[in-house]
Amino acid sequence: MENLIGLLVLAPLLGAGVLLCGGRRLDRSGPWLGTLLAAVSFALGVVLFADMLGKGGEERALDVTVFQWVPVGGFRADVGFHLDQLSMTFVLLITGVGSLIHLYSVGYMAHDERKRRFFGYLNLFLAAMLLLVLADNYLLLYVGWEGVGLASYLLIGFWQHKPSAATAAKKAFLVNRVGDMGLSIAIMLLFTTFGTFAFDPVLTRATDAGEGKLTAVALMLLLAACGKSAQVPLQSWLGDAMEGPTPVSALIHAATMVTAGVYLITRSGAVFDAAPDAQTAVVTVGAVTLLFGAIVGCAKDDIKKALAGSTMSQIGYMILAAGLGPIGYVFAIMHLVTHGFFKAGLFLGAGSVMHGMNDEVDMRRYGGLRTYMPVTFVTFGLGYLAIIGFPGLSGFFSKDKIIEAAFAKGGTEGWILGGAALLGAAITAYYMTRVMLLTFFGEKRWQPDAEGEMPHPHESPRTMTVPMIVLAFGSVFAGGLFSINDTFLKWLEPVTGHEEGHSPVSALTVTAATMVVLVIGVAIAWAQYGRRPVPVTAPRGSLLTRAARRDLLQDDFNHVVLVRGGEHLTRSLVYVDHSLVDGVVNGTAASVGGLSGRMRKLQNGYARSYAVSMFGGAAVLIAATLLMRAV
Amino acid sequence: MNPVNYLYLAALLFTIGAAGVLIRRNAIVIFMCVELMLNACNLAFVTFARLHGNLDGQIIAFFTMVVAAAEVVVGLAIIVTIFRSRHSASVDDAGLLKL
Amino acid sequence: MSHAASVHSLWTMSADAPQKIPAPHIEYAQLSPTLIVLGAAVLGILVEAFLPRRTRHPVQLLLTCVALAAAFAAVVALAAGGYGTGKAHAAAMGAVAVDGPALFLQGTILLVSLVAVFTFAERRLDPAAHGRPVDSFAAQGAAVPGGRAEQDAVRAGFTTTEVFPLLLFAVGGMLVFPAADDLLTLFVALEVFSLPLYVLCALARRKRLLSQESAVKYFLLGAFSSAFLLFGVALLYGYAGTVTYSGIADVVNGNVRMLDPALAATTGNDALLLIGGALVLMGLLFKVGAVPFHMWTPDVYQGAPTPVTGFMAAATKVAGFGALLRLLYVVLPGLRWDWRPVMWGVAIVTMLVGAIVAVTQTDVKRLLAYSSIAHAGFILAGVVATSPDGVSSVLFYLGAYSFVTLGAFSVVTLVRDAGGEATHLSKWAGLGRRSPLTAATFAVFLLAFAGIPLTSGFAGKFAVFKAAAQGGAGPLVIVGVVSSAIAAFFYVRVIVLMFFSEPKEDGPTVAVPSPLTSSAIAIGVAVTLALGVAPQYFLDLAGRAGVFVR
Amino acid sequence: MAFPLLTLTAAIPAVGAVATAAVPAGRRTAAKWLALAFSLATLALAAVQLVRFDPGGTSQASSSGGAKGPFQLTESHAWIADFGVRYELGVDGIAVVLIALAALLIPFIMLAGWHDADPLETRSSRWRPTQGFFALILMVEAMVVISFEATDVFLFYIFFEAMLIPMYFLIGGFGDGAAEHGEAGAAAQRSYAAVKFLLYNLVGGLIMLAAVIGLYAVTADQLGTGTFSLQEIVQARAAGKLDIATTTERALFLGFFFAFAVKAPLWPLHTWLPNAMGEATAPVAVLITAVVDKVGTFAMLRFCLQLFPEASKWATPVIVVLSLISILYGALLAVGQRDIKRLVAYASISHFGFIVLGIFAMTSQGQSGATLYMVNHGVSTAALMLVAGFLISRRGSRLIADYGGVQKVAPVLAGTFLVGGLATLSLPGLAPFVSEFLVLVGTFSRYPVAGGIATLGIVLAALYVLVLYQRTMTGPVKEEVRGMPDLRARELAVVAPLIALLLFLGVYPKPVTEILDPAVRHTMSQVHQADPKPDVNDVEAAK
Repeated sequence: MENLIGLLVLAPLLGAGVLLCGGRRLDRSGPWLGTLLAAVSFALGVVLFADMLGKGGEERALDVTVFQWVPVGGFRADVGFHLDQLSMTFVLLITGVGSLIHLYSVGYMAHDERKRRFFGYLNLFLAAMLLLVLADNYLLLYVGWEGVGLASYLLIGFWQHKPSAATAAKKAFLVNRVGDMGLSIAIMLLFTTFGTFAFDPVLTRATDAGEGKLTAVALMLLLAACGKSAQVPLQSWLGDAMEGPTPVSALIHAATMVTAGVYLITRSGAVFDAAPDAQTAVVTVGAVTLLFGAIVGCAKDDIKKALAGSTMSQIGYMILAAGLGPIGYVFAIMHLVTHGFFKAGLFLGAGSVMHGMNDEVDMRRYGGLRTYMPVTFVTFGLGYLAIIGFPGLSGFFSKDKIIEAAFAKGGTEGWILGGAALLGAAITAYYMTRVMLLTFFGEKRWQPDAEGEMPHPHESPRTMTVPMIVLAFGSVFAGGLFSINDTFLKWLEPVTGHEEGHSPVSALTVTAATMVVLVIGVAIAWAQYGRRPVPVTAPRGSLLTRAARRDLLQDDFNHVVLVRGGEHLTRSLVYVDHSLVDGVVNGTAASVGGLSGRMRKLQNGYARSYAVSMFGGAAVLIAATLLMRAV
Repeated sequence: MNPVNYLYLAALLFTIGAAGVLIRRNAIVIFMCVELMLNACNLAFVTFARLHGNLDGQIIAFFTMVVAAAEVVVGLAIIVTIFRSRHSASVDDAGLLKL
Repeated sequence: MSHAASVHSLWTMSADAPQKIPAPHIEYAQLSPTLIVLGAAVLGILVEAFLPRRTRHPVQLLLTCVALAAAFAAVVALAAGGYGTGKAHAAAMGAVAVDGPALFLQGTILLVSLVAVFTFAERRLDPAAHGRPVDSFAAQGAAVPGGRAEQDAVRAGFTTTEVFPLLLFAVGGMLVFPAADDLLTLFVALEVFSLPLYVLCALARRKRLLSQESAVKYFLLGAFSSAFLLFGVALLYGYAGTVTYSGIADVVNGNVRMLDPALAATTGNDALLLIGGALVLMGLLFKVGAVPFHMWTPDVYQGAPTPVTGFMAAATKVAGFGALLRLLYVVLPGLRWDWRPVMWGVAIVTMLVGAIVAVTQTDVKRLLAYSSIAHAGFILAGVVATSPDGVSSVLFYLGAYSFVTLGAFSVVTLVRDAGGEATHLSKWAGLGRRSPLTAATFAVFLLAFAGIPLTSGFAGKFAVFKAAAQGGAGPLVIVGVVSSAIAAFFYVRVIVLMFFSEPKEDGPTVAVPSPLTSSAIAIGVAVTLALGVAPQYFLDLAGRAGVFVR
Repeated sequence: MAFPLLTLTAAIPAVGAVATAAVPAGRRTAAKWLALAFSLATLALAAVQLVRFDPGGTSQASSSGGAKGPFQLTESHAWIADFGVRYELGVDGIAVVLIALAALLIPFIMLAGWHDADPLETRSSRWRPTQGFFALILMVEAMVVISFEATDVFLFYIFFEAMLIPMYFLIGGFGDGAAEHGEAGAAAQRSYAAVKFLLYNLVGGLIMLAAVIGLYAVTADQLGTGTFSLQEIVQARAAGKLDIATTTERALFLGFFFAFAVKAPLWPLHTWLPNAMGEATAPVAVLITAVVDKVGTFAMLRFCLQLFPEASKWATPVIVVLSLISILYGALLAVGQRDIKRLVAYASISHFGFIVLGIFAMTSQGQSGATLYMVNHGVSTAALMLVAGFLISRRGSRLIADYGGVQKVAPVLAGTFLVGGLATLSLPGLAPFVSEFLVLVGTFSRYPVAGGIATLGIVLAALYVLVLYQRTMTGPVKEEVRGMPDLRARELAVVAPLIALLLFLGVYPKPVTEILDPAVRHTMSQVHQADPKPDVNDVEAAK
């Protein structure tokens, strides 16, 4: 079994290698090869899963060290894997959703001449992501962490000829790098504190270290999570990342990669549990982001950006849950999984819509598509119901638990967090309804595209609809399945631990409140977009709307402070380098030259003045000699 | 008379010669000033020989004279050559080589 | 008047018994190098007088070469005979020392002169005048430049073969100069090698005005400085009552009791000693081109015929520093604490001024002149080390430096345009493109000047700085390093010009020399590299030659 | 006498240089192949060194006196006794790896610069730039190799300095044809760059010369005879026979360090590098930064730390600050560059900051990381710079703004460029990551603040690499770029092995670290430094 873990990672890696180096020969077969290898990976995951189910709860973890990676003095980093229930969950999600999206991409990218490379990148992503969740130490996790960042960079910028895509890719990588900096500092802190950064020794002995150190580690890990999971303040890249092809948005920027932050926090639970201050920071980030993302999601007219706001917001929920400690870890992961299903489904639906609408992304130019794309409409609709938490569907179960747990945090903090989560649920209902209404209902507001061609919406090919249908099943049933008998809780508990929260409000009250806010949200959206016609160009809107359209001005802040400031800094440094650092040297050279020029004048060609110099020299010589004697 | 006074005279002559080198423009005059300096040296040698009571100084004075004579030969030759090509014996006119 | 009476009695005594003057005991064998050279010089004069004009050049060349080689063989024989070490002593009644430093320097001077003779004899660089090959020297030195006499002389194919005997005389003086063991010999030797040099400077074939001007300047300033030197000798004589080095040293060290208390006014008078010493020093510093007595150097180096410049720059420096070393190490060691600070100052100023002023030079020969000034400063740093290591390092440096200099000036003779040698730096632009080999050779010399490792310049510089550092002159080493850095700048500038600048349309051509100049340059390069890569043998030689006889 | 393997490794390229230079003007191609053959022979010898080197063993008895030390394959002969100089060669783990790196890169450099020195027109029969170019490269290789091998300070110094000369001609004599101001302007800029290179390094070297002389004076004073033998000095100090006064030791250390800091280069002595790398052809730029500059950082480890351990510790705070400035300053300036090659140069300055930081962090991770960094930086910069050179040779411009959309027309070129760039920004999975992380960890465990600040460098690295890639490779295809050919077979043969090596060393650096580790431990013990202990120190035991 142990060897299969390595194969799990190796299969997509091999695919990436072959596809990227293979040359034109693989242009035709490449997509299918990539999909096949993703499926192989998934199959291996299932085998391992079956094997794991056959063992008792505590013995399920598998450890395997493949080889010594960097053995230097007291520093040892190995390439080793740790497969337990938590990673298993991720493996299945990643390979499962990943395979589906590979399949979807076969149709979606059919007409792209560089699709071979696209699948290579997708496989690369799968490999890196698997490495991330399977690593048995932080440094190897870091490799996967940056690896997914690279894949994300490559895929966001896949259509490189579009400057906006290239810029978005760069931005994503850079913002992620800031987070990565946090992760690497965290690893260094762990190393100096524990002398190692393997999960097992660190996590089992976490409490032996001082709280201050642990808080520092935890905060750095949080920074990393913020970068990867697009949490405030490092969330700005996610919206732009929608420049990438839609399957990418579905896989990387909705279902899997962006949830890596949640994985990191959950994985490092022992560290966070021993650093309450850091936990407070985590929940704050989560709460702020869930509202931030939701508000942004309300204002966007670009369907993918609206969904991206939603992703941010939903991950905010997860982070919030993870920050709650043992009462929340399981629910964070559960929401992560269900979110993986419905958000991927929603994105694939959006992709399907765009596919039929000549790549139009502005929802104000959609409308009334339900009859033209029935499968898309139904699967998207199920995803919609799941995300807003319609009773019985996946999102209902997972989100409800998080809101409950937030209240259970207790004290003022609990009320604030719970309130925020509830408010978030209302806004979610609002913006998702808005998306739904704008896209599938109302009159047609189709516009000709850049070439003046009117769109002819049509249902997508089978390769695209099948994954959507599968994901829709997940969106509908996953939550329910997980919640029956607390299956998911029992599955994960041996890894993450679990405590029952003691909520000041009963579970039933919370559910009721959730239902109420849901209805309110939907109702407002209906009032705004369902009952009256929607203008094709967006109205100016309130101050808040305008701010939300601009990602609550965060980008502007970044632009003014970081980009402009950075430009000024580099420009002035270039000047300093040229004039000051170089200037000192050149100045010295110039002054030697000047001195030389002046001394040269003494050599005026007159023999008599030479004689004067000699005479003076002799006088000085004599005087100096006498003086030496005198002293 | 105290022989030391001859030394003072020698120093004076030497200084006059040196000053002449520095002041005068004509190469011949300068050269004569150098000769004056050499002769000042001779005077000093002779005086010292007298003071020390040995002959070395006096012998040296003869050597000096010979050397000075040789110097005159070479010096005058050079000065005359440059005078013929420049029609001037002023050292200040010979200023092509400079800087 | 007791002492007046005693002086009188001296006179009367010698008048009474003139036949009793003992014949001086002269060790002819030990002086043979000098005697050979001077004898050959006299022969050379006879050749001038009696042989037909056509045959003079080859005969003179042969005579000179043979004489120099024979003299060198004599030096080697003396050294092999142990005169450099165990049998070292003052020959010729104490007038000339035969010891390690003397033999080493004489050997160096002879070798350098021999190579210099090759450049003197070069007759292929200038286009032949009226079908006859010409060398670098005026057809008729006495003729007015551009005048009728000159034209006639050129047409008649005159060449100034007198340069060879002149060179030999100068070499003879130079051989004695560092070996001189009393101040009178020092002075005479100085004049013997200076006077021919004055004449040689005036004998350029091209640019005769510059040549004559340089001669006048050199002569006047040289005479001026030798007057100072002579006055210094007089004062030292007054101080010690003798002009032999050992005698003066004895008095300085207090080994001689005052013969007559009445002489105390002069004998042992430290003011006389100090002033006299300073003046003699000044005369020697003038010859080696140390600041502030350096100002003749650039003008004379530029104006003199280039072979003469090369000879002068190499050999004079060797002879001058040899004499300086002997004076400081034999006569004045007891005064070390008086002259060392002064020499420190001179060394520092010399290094810095030489390096700094060179930065803005535009003429190759002037550039090399300032470079030689800077190098004089480096050598002075070794001189002030006041240790046997210091002596041997200076000896080594002189040997290394003289060949580099000679080689460099030889290359300068090759680069020519219509007006003769093209010494202006701008004309050297792109030389590396036109004549890579010539430029590369010059670059090797420049790098050696700059003290880049694997050249003799580096080994020499390292040796003197090492001696200086060990002798407690750390600051001198620092200044030396700083001025090396400045100096590197202008050496590099020339290399840049040669290799990285585009050649000019009307740029100079590189003349193809005869084997004479070629071998001079080749020897320069070979010695430069040999002394850079494997200096140990020569360091040993210099080390064994590091002790002066008293 | 043992087989003089080390001498031979240095002699082969030297002989090759002479042989190549002697090839007649008309036989350019023959000269190239000859040079390549010699460089490959050197590579083979370097490989033999690697094989013969025993990472675990301390030393065979050296022929001089059987002194045990960290050096192997030693050779020792009398050379200049008067200066206390011996011809002493020996390699430790660090040297043997760096020799291998140099020997490995040179053939690629030659291949990459295959046509860089072809004369535009046949001027005179004596003008043989091609022969010169390849001969000079071999000459540099010989000198670099012997610098790595020398265990005599003076011997090292000589080649450390002498190597400037061929480098100088390589920089000044050969350009990449990309000129903003026409051919004459390019020549002027190039010679300016060459002069600047030479003068900076010469001044550094001269200051070191003063220190070398000082070292001699000290040893001669105390040991009776002066010596430059690294081992002799180290052993004498250990035995208490040589006691260098504190101020003297510091002064000597500074003299040495200054030269190495110029060569490395460290802020603020770095300004020669952008000029030199910008004006030189790409292969020569690689030669500068990937091969020659490594001698500087290598010498810090071998000479500064081992000769002057106390002074090294004394100077550490300042050097750490300087290297931090280098890291950030180099990165920020790289962001601000408009010229591709200058950008890579500033990136290198940033990386050299990391290397120096690692060396002076005085932890085994830091020093191992730094030594590994030297190797990795060599390979990664070679990859990036050579591809950049191929790019520049196609368009005839170094300005970033002159490119755009290259990815579309030359995907392989763009792809390899990206891999080179990713290696430069230390992406995990590629070689530089391992070393950079080791440096950071090593620094962090002793100087947490410095380690934290240095981490900012990785963000900035991402910035300059990605901005460069974005501006040149992505976006709409520019008119001038259209029709640009993709990598040719020769070029791919240069880049592909380098990339493979980057991947291999990123995934499995153990073979290299195993050789480096004992040498680093030895150095650490010389400086009397031990790694800081972790707070929770029995973790491994508990595990």
